[in-house]
Amino acid sequence: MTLLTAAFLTALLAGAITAGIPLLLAGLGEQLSEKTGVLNIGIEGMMLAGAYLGFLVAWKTDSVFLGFVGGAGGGMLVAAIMALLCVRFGLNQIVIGIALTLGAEGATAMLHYFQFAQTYPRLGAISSLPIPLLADIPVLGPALFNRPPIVYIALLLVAVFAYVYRKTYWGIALQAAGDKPAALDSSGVSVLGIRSVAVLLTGALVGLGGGFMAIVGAGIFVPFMTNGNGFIGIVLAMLARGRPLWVLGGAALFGACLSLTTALQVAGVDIPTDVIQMLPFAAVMGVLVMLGRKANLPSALGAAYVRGAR
Amino acid sequence: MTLSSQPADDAEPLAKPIVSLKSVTKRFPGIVANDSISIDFFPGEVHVLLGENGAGKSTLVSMLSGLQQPSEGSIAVDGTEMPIASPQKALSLGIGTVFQHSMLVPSLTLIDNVNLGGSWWKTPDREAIAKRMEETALSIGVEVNPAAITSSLSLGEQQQAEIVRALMRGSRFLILDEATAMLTPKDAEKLGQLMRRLVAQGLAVIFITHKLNEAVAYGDRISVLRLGRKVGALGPDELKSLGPEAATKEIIRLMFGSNGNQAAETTRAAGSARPLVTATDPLLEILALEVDDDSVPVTGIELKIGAGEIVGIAGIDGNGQKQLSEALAGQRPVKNGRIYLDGQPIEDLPIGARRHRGLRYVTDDRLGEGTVGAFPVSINLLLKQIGEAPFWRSGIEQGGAIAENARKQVKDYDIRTPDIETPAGKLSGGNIQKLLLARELTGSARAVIFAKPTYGLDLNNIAASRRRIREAADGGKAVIVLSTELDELIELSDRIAVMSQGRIVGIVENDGDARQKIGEFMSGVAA
Amino acid sequence: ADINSIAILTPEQGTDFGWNQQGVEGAKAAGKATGVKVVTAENLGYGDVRPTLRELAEDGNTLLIAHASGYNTAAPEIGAEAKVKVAIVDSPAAMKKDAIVDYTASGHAGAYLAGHLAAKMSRTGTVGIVVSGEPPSWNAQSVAFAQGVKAEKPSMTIRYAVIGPAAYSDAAGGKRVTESLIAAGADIIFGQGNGSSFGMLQAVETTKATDGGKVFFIDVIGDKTSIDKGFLLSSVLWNLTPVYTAMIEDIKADKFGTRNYGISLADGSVSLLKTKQIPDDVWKSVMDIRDKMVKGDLKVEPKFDAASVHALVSQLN
Amino acid sequence: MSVEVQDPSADGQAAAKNNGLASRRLLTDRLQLIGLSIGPLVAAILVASLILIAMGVNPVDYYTYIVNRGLLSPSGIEATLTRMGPLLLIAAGLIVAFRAGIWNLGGDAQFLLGASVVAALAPVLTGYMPVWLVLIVTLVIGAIIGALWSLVPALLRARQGVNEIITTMMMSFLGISFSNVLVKIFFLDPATNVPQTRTLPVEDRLPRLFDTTISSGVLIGLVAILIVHYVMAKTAFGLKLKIVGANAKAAVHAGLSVSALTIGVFAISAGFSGLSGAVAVLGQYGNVRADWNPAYTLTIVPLVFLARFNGFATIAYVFLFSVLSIGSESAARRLGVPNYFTLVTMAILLILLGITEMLDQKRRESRRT
Ligand SMILES: Nc1ncnc2c1ncn2[C@@H]1O[C@H](COP(=O)(O)OP(=O)(O)OP(=O)(O)O)[C@@H](O)[C@H]1O
Ligand SMILES: Nc1ncnc2c1ncn2[C@@H]1O[C@H](COP(=O)(O)OP(=O)(O)OP(=O)(O)O)[C@@H](O)[C@H]1O
Ligand SMILES: [Mg+2]
Ligand SMILES: [Mg+2]
Repeated sequence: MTLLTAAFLTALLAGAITAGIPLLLAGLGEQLSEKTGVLNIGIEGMMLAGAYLGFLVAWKTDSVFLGFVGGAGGGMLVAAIMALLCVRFGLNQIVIGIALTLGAEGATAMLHYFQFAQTYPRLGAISSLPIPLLADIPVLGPALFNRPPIVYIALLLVAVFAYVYRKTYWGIALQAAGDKPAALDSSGVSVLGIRSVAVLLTGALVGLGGGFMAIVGAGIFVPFMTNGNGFIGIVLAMLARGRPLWVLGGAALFGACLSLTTALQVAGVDIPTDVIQMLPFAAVMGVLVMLGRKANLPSALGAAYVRGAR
Repeated sequence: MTLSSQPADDAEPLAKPIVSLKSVTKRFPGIVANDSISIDFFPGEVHVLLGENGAGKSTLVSMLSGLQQPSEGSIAVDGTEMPIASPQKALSLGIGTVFQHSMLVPSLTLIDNVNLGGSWWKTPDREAIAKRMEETALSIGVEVNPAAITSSLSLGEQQQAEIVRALMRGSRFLILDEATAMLTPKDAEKLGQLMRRLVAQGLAVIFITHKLNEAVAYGDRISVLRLGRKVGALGPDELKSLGPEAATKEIIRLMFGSNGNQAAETTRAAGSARPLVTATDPLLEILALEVDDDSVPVTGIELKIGAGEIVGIAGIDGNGQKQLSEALAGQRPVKNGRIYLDGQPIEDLPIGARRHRGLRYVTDDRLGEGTVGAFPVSINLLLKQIGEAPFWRSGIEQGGAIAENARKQVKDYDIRTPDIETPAGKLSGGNIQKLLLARELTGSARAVIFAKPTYGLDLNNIAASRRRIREAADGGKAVIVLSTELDELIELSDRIAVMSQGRIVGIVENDGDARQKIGEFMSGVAA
Repeated sequence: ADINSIAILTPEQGTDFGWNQQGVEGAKAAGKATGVKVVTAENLGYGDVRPTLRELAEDGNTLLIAHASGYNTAAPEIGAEAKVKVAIVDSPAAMKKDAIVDYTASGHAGAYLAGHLAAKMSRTGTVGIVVSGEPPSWNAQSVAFAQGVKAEKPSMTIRYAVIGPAAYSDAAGGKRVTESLIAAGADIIFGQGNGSSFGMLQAVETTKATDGGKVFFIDVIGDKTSIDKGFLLSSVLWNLTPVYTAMIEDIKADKFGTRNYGISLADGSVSLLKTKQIPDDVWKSVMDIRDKMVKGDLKVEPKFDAASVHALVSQLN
Repeated sequence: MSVEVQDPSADGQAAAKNNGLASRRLLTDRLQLIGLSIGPLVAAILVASLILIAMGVNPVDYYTYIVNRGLLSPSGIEATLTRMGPLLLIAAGLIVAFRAGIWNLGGDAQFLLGASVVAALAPVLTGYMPVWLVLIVTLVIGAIIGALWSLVPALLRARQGVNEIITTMMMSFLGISFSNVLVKIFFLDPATNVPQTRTLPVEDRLPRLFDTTISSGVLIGLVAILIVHYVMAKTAFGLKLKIVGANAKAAVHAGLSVSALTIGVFAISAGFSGLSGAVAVLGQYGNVRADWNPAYTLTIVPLVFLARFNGFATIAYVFLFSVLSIGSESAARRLGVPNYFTLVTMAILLILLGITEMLDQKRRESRRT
């Protein structure tokens, strides 16, 4: 039986997208925080909280939509702590980010232990929304254009953020908050306000990514299920240097490599998974070595803003 | 004529003050920056604030613009007391500020910097803003390129853009904190005329400057601060009746007390006292120097400087002075050409080796690169000698030697610091400059490059710095002074080179009509 | 010798319907059967267990069951140091009188039967194996399953995929890889993983086979019947109770360390789960094969290394 | 991005010199200081207690077990000290890097590769040379391997200014997989089914201290961190690194070779991580299993920040962390609390320590004259 069937290729492509969407959302979220000068190391924790709460709500209410709302809410909950401690009170962002990740890991694992460890509830299939005409394209159609609406929304967010960053007053304010907060402040815009909103939205985006992972990606919540996706999101955001489209590219690269791993194995090519796992990182390193791109991070990244401090 | 410390300005017109400070005190940990200050600001007047570095001028501004809150006292706007709780509040009251230190976002275009305060959900009409910006600029006789990324502009251009932005915000109360510091004399004059036009339209303007001639020329009213207190004021009538000469004298007396006059005198007198040095064998020789740069590449620099000679380099800011001085110091690669020091080529040597040969560079970026702000004064004094004996032995710090060196330098150069362990960043600008001078001028210096040596300093500190420069030359060193202030160069230099767009367009002897010749070179008349 | 209490150490929480739960429950049942107290130390991770081993030894536990292949260096060392008996996995050669025993549990015989079952039940002619990692006991089952499939029907296609190295909790990865295998034609998935196996199960529940029919799941070690939604075909069940019971009795009889332990079809410690998805005739024919194996007429040798798995699945295709 | 941290010791000295403080003020200062160091611990315990009570567990029992196990029982404190060894080495490397303003976040791979190579070599080398020499040689090799793994990020940062957070994290993901490849394919112990390296016999490992189970790795760690502290505080080299970290432009202006120093910092920092891996293998584990990754770096990073890069404070925090991690596993087991709770406790403690650090900073600021 030949392996290169349309169905298999579709599954690979769909799998790449399913694996890439949480990375995309994590990367977009981190990018938003970083733009305003907040180095958000806690997104792994926000993602996990989103996965837990997203799953819980989707399962309890039997509504996928509410599940995603719950996922975004779960991420925002953790982000609210970060906004309070790091933005308002100026605590060290690295310390708090790591603390929040550890805390979310522990808390969600415990909640899982008490709630689900005997039953492991799973969600049913998620209904998809075919896009007329496009969904009929072979392979590409079903993998890309016959998916749950959340997939389109996530992809649309790339355009939304690209627009916001370039075209709106808010986008300008975001960049100013990260590059020269004092200038923003003296123009009458609250730096702490802009940053708090950005961190909360980061929580929502990243939580949505976690929710996606639990609701669409796995259909279940298990402890530690985000598996370092948040940290890859941080790398994607930094590589993207403020451009949402680059986050999409990075997420696509990682998703594609995961599917490639599966494809090669299923085809019986005997390459250790560890080697294939190295591919996306090796590729990015190779590009960095060849291009030697300067960092170009916001100059106030990681520093708390205090009005009038000198 | 009487000058009380709380002048009632009795004969004051019918106009009511727009903003009044009522016994405003501002304390910072360990310091009273403003001590019970009361001042009224009237519409239709340019109100000049004068005072030494650290006198508390900018602190006053920060309270008026909502960045700081008074510790005591209150502020009244249009006669009603009203806390200016945030910058937003200040802007909504029509108080527009051009701060002493740039408040533009470097990574944004000027258009977007104008847009900073817009409603978040809206999309700016960038074209319209650009147009309005150009018009506003034109109305004050300057030119801006609204689409330029801020960081690509010189500090002077940035300051102009900030003034334009403040005007575009429709302020009726405009604060300009040392707005002319970065401008060429010509542009400063334009700004002065603009202030006059604005107050003619009924605005109130606060103008802070260290240049007394500007104060006297454009001000309607002058308040003088010293050590946080208001120590005197000159009303419009007094200013008029005194005339520029006498007013300046009076101001100096107010600012510095009795010794102020001396400072000012030395400043003015010393220039002509220096005998012109006739070039001997050049000590520092620059041949066909080329330096790469994205914005202002430097080409064809030829200069020979003899021992004991001071060569000034004039030019509008951003014409390659920075690139040239960095290339000479070794902080920037030389693309082509030669630099000889004592007859030896040094253009390929690293910074440290050039220093060992006797080349010194007093940077104008005192906090950015000249010092490490968080580190103690004692270490900053040795920043370029780390690891050298006797301060380090086998790489181990010798606390005693370091402290001894610091105490000596602090004394010799009159660096005012609470302690040699005080972080350098906590010093005032003038004292940081003295620290740099101490570091660069001690030891076996042969040639010294001074970049904008008196920028931002008050009269006393200016005098001290200029004295050091002259002493260096008198001690047989070759000296280059890069400055945007023509007066300074004329006072100090033996010869003056004019730089424009990365080239030296002319060199003149500093004689009677140097000023005019330089002006011709700068404006491109004499090519 | 006297024995009052034993302890079992597991890398993850004993609530995974799999390896960890089987270890904990087996030990508890063995303790109950022999009147010995059982201490459980769960969720210790795969890192530094030496402190826990030492403490459990100090607490007076006679036997420490180190229930993870990652513990098989530390446990014998601490056993020797603290003079307690230890039981480890995946190291049969380490056996030492009065000190160390091995219980390399392998469900390979059961997996072989599961292979037969899968081949009989498959409509599409393709079955899939999904694993979240490649530890020895899973390799043995993967190989045996593939052999069983081929023995039943040589024309069968077998697809094999690892989610990723150490992806034990990657439920989303489990689902994704399983879906790919289903798309590649598999209508029966033999899945091995801890947290990730629930993702595999969810994929089976929500994805149709290429022929439009149902996909079935064959699980390992534990019994997920209680949480099944009608897609669980079978499971290679392990029962470690007899293993641990035998250890305790051997200690009592001063014979500890003279033999290793294992699970087998013969004593029922390895068995195939019968669900109502399996037609009786199919079940009967599988059980016939089981009987042959128990009698010794049919031998299946376990292969524990990943290379064997890879060689087998690529050669089979 | 800037790391702005003040050296508390230098600060204290300056403060003491600056003002002839009244003794009463000194006393309140002391009290404040004690309050600031004990306070967060107490607060963290209180917050965690509430959660324990909600789970139906007596918090007093829980904390008694932690203290008994992590601190008071002989084998517990031995375990605590042993655990500190590799952690202190990682901390030493992080202090050097962070002081110089370099974000080496690739410690996990540097640790693992050092560990894997050492684990593969040491058992073989014992056949050719005396054990003490094997230990020395492999410790050095571990450090070199770690340093080598940082070479690409170091060169990229030094030559092209490529941000090292990205490159070290990339190299970390890459190196973790690479270490697995090495163990599974090249360093495999043929005598076992389990993919792991050969095992160094217990008697060939780093000697234990006195008559205990404490690995001498903790001594190596302590010595390393004290050396780092001294170098940073007292030497020209340390000062150069601090200048690069505090103001890179000033470093260029002062004629320091920033790129050479940068590469040096990477090598030292990553070398310590590699050494940590070697110490973990030679002192505790004896071998490396495939897929093993204790991921120490991320736990140590916040501790080093909280210690404000001060060596002594770092030792204290690493000690606290080790007591907690050894003790809480025991307490959780005895009280039937899922071990996940340790993570929650750790998070609460970090947050409260972070708050304390901020309050302390404010206190210093307001006192400075
Ligand atoms: N954050 C701070 N906290 C406390 N004191 C400070 C702080 N920053 C600066 N200072 C004090 O402020 C003074 C310098 O203020 P400022 O930078 O305005 O100096 P300056 O006006 O340039 O002075 P100079 O006349 O020497 O040029 C110093 O005396 C210093 O001790
Ligand atoms: N944020 C601050 N924290 C602590 N001290 C401050 C702060 N801002 C100003 N000061 C102090 O207030 C005093 C007045 O400073 P200010 O900047 O108002 O002086 P200035 O008159 O504007 O000087 P310059 O002419 O150099 O601009 C200085 O001694 C400085 O130490
Ligand atoms: Mg000022
Ligand atoms: Mg100043």
